[in-house]
Amino acid sequence: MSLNILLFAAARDDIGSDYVEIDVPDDATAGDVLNKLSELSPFMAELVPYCRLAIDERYAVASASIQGAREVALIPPVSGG
Amino acid sequence: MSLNILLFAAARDDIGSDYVEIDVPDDATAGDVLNKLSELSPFMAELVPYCRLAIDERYAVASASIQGAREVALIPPVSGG
Amino acid sequence: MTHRVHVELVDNPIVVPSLIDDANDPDVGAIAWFFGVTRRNTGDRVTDTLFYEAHRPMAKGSLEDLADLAREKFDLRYIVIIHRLGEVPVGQASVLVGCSSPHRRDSFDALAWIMDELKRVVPIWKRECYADGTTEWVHPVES
Amino acid sequence: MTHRVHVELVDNPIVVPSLIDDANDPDVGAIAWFFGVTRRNTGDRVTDTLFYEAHRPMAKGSLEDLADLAREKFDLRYIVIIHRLGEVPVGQASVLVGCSSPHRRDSFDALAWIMDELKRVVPIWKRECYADGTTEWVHPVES
Repeated sequence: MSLNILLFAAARDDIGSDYVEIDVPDDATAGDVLNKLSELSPFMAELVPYCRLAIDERYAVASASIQGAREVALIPPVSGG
Repeated sequence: MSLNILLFAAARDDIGSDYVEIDVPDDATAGDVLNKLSELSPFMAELVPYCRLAIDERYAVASASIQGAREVALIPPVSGG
Repeated sequence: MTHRVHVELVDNPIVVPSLIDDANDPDVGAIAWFFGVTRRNTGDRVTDTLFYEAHRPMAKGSLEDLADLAREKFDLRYIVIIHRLGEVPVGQASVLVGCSSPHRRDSFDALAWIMDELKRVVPIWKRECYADGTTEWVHPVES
Repeated sequence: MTHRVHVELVDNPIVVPSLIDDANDPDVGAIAWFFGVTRRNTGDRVTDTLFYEAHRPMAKGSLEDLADLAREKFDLRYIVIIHRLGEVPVGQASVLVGCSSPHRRDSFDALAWIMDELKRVVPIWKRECYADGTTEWVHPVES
């Protein structure tokens, strides 16, 4: 299946877009998605291991299924405040 | 020597005046002054053991001399804030 | 007994909610506020301005969750969390957190806890714009 | 690098110094404020109003000493301590403490420390005026 992943901050700047479309198996997990995202560029290979995936605006564990997700977002290390 | 002691809060209300005049020896210490004050009334006998004496706007230890003091004040337990 | 929560993401300078009146509650004995402000110097680097970006709906929900958790952990009556997004120049506030409580310790502890958690979990990012013209996203990595 | 201290005893409602501007300093990353407010309920007693009295010159000096000590203990840029005297009705502030610092932890810790010390050493006393018409000086005795 094809999946749009929302991108933010340094990840968005590296990819050059607010989102990226990736292909994953129907039974893919959050961990599978992160692996796929880390293959997009040398920069992403460095950044993604420190990122979390958010499914429908909630942080997801690596084993979480992405089936039925309305929104998937890559959340780099945060720096608000 | 005769000494005016400034009074505050419950001590002032008990004595009915902003200050009280007591007689102490010329070489009296802060501790001697506190003892003298505790003899002024049954209420003062209860309150004074919890009070500190301030000499010239600084808390004084019991052994401090009151000679040369410009101002002596009885400081009941404080409750600002 | 009122429990009020005010959580907001804003794109302009933070307007401080009225300090006493909004938190007014006869059981309140303590009100504490924290302002996080853009600082010029970090180590030997000089900042001109910060730029904040967020996953807005997720950040709003995450701040609301924080406020709810804070009310469970501490005896609070009123919580305000406002985070500014976009450019925040040196000397201006990027974040405001306010609490009220019967006793001061709850407000002090809640302020510190909310700020620690906000910096740990809320999907907001800052980009440093240094005086030398370079810019850099801040993605702190736990060491 | 500026270090400013503002200590005041006032007989009327506390006017909050402007929150950002007065503490403005490009090395400031954190500003924290604490308001102590007259609370209605303490245990099962209902307070109508509080009345504060002070040894005024000693209290002013004692608050200035506290501000100086706080600047030695914590990395602070700006300290405000304002205590109101006389009658302070329920819902109004009797004390305001504000700090600014490069990092938030210093302001948080300084606020808590200043309030603890203020309640321990500054010659100010409050008299409770209860809703049942009785009044009582508060002279806390360490147990």
